[in-house]
Amino acid sequence: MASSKIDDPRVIEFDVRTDEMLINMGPQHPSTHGVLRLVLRTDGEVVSDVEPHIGYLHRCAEKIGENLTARQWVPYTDRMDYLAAMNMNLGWSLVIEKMLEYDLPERGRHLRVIISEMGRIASHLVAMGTYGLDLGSFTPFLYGFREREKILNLFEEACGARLTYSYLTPGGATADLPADWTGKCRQFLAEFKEVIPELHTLLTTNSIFVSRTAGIGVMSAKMAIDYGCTGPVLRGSGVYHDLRFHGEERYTEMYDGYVFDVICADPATGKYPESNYEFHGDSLDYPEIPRQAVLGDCWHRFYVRMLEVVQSVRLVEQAIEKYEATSGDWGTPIKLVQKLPVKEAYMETEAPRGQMGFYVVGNGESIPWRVRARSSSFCNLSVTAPLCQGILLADIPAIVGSLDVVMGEIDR
Amino acid sequence: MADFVNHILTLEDSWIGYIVAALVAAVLILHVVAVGALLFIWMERKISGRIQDRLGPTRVGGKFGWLQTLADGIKLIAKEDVTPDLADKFLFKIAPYVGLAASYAAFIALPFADGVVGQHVNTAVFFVLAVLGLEVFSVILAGYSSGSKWSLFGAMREAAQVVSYEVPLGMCVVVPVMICGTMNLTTIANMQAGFFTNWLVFNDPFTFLTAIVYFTCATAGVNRAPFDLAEAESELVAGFHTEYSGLRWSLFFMAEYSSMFIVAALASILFFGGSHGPIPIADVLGLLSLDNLGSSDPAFHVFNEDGGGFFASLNLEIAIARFLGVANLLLKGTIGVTVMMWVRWSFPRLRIDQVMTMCLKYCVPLAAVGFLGATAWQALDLPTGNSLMNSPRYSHHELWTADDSESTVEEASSNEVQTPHEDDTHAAAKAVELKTVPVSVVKGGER
Amino acid sequence: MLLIGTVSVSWYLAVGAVLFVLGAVCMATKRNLLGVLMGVELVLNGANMNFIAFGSKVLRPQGSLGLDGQLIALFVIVLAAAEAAVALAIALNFYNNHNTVDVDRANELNG
Amino acid sequence: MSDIPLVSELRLKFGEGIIDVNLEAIDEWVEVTPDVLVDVCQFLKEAEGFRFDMCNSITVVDYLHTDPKKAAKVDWEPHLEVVYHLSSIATKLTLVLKVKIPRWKNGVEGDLPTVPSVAGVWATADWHEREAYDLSGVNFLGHPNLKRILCPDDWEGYPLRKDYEMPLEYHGIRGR
Amino acid sequence: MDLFAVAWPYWHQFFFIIFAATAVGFGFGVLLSKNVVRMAFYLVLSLGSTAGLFFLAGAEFVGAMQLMIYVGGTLVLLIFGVMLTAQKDFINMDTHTQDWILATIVGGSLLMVLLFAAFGAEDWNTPQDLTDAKVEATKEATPLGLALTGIRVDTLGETDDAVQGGKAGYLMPFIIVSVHLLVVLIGAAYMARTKKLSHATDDKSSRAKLMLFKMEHEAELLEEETYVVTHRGQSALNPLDPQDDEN
Repeated sequence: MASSKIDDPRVIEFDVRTDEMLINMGPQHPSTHGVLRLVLRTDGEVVSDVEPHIGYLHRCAEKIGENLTARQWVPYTDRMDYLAAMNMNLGWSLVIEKMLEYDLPERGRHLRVIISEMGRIASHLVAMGTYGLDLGSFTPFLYGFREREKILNLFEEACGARLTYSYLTPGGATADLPADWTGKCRQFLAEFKEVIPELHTLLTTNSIFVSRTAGIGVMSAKMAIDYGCTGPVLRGSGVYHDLRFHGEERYTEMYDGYVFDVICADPATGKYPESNYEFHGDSLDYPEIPRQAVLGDCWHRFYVRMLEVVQSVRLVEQAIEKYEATSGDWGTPIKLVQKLPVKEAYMETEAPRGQMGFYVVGNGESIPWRVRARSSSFCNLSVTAPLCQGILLADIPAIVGSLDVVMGEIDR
Repeated sequence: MADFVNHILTLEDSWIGYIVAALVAAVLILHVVAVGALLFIWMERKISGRIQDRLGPTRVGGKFGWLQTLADGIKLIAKEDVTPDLADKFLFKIAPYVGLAASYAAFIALPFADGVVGQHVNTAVFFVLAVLGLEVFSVILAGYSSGSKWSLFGAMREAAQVVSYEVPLGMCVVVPVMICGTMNLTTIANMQAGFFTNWLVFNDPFTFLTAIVYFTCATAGVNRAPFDLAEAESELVAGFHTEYSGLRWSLFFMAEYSSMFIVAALASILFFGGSHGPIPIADVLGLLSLDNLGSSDPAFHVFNEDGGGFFASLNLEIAIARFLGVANLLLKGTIGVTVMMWVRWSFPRLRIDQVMTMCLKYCVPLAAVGFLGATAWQALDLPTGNSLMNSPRYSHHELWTADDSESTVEEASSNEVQTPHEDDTHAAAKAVELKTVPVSVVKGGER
Repeated sequence: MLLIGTVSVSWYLAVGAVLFVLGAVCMATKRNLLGVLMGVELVLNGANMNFIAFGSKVLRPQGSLGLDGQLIALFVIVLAAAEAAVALAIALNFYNNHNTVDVDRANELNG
Repeated sequence: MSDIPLVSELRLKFGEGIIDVNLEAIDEWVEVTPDVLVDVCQFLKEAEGFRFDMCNSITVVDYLHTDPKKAAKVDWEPHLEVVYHLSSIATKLTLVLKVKIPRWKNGVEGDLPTVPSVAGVWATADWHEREAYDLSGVNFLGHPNLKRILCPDDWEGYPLRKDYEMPLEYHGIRGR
Repeated sequence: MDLFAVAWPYWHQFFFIIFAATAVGFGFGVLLSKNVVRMAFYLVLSLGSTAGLFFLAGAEFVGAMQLMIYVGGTLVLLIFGVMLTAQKDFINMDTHTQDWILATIVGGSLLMVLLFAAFGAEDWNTPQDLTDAKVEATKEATPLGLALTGIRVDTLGETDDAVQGGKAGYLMPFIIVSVHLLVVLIGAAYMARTKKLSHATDDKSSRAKLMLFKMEHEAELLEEETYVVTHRGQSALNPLDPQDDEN
């Protein structure tokens, strides 16, 4: 190449000249979590540009919502984040209850905490396992699924389904928990707590895992907020924000009287809250943060999820006690053709993948005028393009996996 | 063998004997490759299943799913052999065979036990390494000819990786070669006969280090996790074999598993005593004295030619000893393969730049340290594993060489020391080299 | 003759000669710079064949070059590796500057 | 949850730009004209004590009754409402912004109504606006990359419009 | 049973024919193939067969080195080069007919000369008794290694000082070659590198960025372009616009 007389600021490195390649990652690709398609512009192994293409799972659930009653649309929320369908049900139930100004009896409130936090554990287990898979480690996936299956067994006992539950409905839940369910749940939690350190050994503290994730895909708190990232992705960047604490009153009152931490590193010290949670007499210490990790990188996003699982276990344990202490009604599901007022309501809940918002516009009929689902994965994924510039090809699964997207929720 | 076949057929020095002998050897090695691959794939499934808290295959072929791989193989044979439109058809079709041929050819020089080897090659160590290195062509050709960008990515990664890792691999291999003073794998193995303290891995701390580095580099050299960048499914779909299907695809796997076995067997020969177990059972039982290892005396052949039929000429004691040796090597190789599987199912995959860093920043310097350290250890004549246990290291004549070759070297070194030199530095360099290179050959008999 | 007689050094030399000529023709005719490079490799191999044949004690116990033949062949192999590295660097440089690997286009030193 | 001071501050700053404020609704909302939208958003994002730094969602609601009988009963003209749900991570407040626009620009069917893009204010609005454009047919002026996001590029029509009809066929696939 | 009674020396011959045929055949493949990747593949096979011939001639170490360095190293490097420059236009390049004619004539006559020389010397063409060849292929790796460090084992018996002095070993060439290799590798790495444009900016595509860059610096570039054109003749290319090659 002729020596340029212009002092070209773009000339940064000296290397063998290679030509640009445009490659399609997905929609059929092992590490795109379903049908995500990323168009990569690469120069050798270095990715210069990424453009996500979505919509391969689009079925316009919002349009369907304009043709069904509020109760009828519950199964459609199941199919959004199909890995945490209970939390989707919860979000939709809460927004309808907000619109109808319906207050849940206390037993129903604790039931919802049990179910939604169990859903969070189940979802984070898949996130953990598939992240291992993205980085080439197969075993954590199976470990995660083994535990998840136990949760699914419990859910199956409660509502009869293993993936799309439609259990929590506006007004309460379709049924109370079975008689000996809480005992089984306690047993599961006891078993599960033994497994958590194993999972940490397999991934969190594994040096190859750390070298693959620490310092990769670093997202500043400002960028995370700007791109609307929520949930563990936001907290992984050190933003202290959890709707279970900071959300609307109608949602936070569900957690009244519960003790748990928001898992988020203090940006000043980089420390996570102390683990003050005990089992078997030993305190469950969180693994050390590796030296290479930077706040907001893939490792921190993963770590936040792993610690949140522990908090969810805490919550479920408390909720079971509270649930058993109460008796009576767990809430009455609304009628199938419940008329909605001429009002509009928007509400967000803290789903495992971030803030899942539902917006309903009523027009006095039982069928809503407009339904809108604000998907957390949708916003989390939008940060892919700016994050994936000037990285190596192998970092793309690491970054996309750490965002933990579910295509059913993005494409809706 | 050839002579024996001719003898049985009552022919004098005929090509029939050679053909039959070659065929028998070829078929035996083919079985190691093919059946070994079947077995290893089954093992991989079973081991991964156990590691992941599940059962693995259970149905086909009885209780443990023995025949699962065979059933899958039959399914693969029945599958359509798809060739993409954009592919370079000729190269696309021939690439899997190149890989299989390369890893198959490496078995030619691999001694399964003392004297049980396809072809005696004097430079067997380098031959095996060199032929294994040819496997990279299959990957490059497959990647290039597939007409898919993912395949090309995989091929480029593999090429870069294999070529880089050959450097530390070669440096590690040189250490046993230097200590034993020969590149002949049979002799290297025979020199480690006796108790396990004779194994080169226990020779000194540096050989121990070298053995570890060798195994790491060998894992990288045959593209096993955590170095399986060329077929990293989460990044490159399936890397170089993305576009392959059916039998051709399974050939890649056969090549992969057989080269896994080769590097593991090479590790066991170079560092872990080869066909000699931790205790010299054959010697203890009186089947074959350690002193007679590698002897070219027909009395120590499995078949003695003067006998009549097959059984009459079978030298049973020697045959059992050889069989034990083969079992030993296969067992050690299988253990090595198992370790590779264990690693694969436990660790995530490294990134390509980390793989290269690993090679250049860690493996090469460590191999160099191991080499220099082992050299110094030999030169300074420090106590080695066998001297600690007071178990002698046997020196052995090579089966196919003239018996006086050993003395030639000895004579050479003694002569050389006395030869006056004009150039002092030249002489010093020679003296150092003299101390290091042939020393073990010279002293082989004493230790 | 070949089938009944035994192989002598001459036969090895003949193979070497054929490889040499093939390489030379390859160098002359190929327009791709890397093709020319491959021709060079063939030529070097043809030459190496001669050294090996002359150095072989198997083929000619008396009067063979002995070790020297093999040593020179070794040096040729090593130098060929160096040569390939440099030639490849030139090829890449040429490709970078001219966007082609056609040697017929390398004519800028023409008067 | 937004406070009265915010409303008065907004009125003071943007005057005519603030069309309506509803503090009785379940979620209080402020309606602004499209002209001042970007300025209002920029102000809200930076306003001391409020700092609406996150745009949760952008929704387009189509007010149109396709049934003439029902259309006669309602008190509104057909129009689109672009609803911005904002929240603040710093102060934990929430606010709803509304912009009313005609269903078609200048009443010409097929000519998309325009709203200034707020993608420059919140990066997340980029995808939300693309989705709104894709499904509801609103042209966000000044958007860096306004193309369909969920539907294929060659899809026709805007599915979340009330008068949308699924095409009979799309590339040989039966639609209805 | 005469047919069956063919003994060892003929095996040498048998393998010689196989290896020689593949070496020469794939050599022709290199010459005649138009596709540069196939050429590389044929070259691999040709050189591999040559290694076989080395083994056959008793030079086992050189044969293994041929496989390891030449085939496993140099040719991989070559294929890298092929892939780095593998654009559609350069994969297949036709040779001009006049080149073919000329090369065939010159090459043919050269071959005649060489073959004549090869079979001309009586000493070279005397068939040897190869019955004991198998045994004779002795440990040559150790003497080779010693020779490289300056110790000639095979000439120890030599009483003539002049001969022994002349065969003093190859330490010096060995060191020279080592240093040479090092220098060459560094030099090659230095030569092959080029300035690369960074693509990691927020622009959508680097093509667009190049356009933008060109627009911004139009005047300067124009000047530079004329400079390039005047000094490079017809093949001059604007460094920032690398697509207009007319091949």
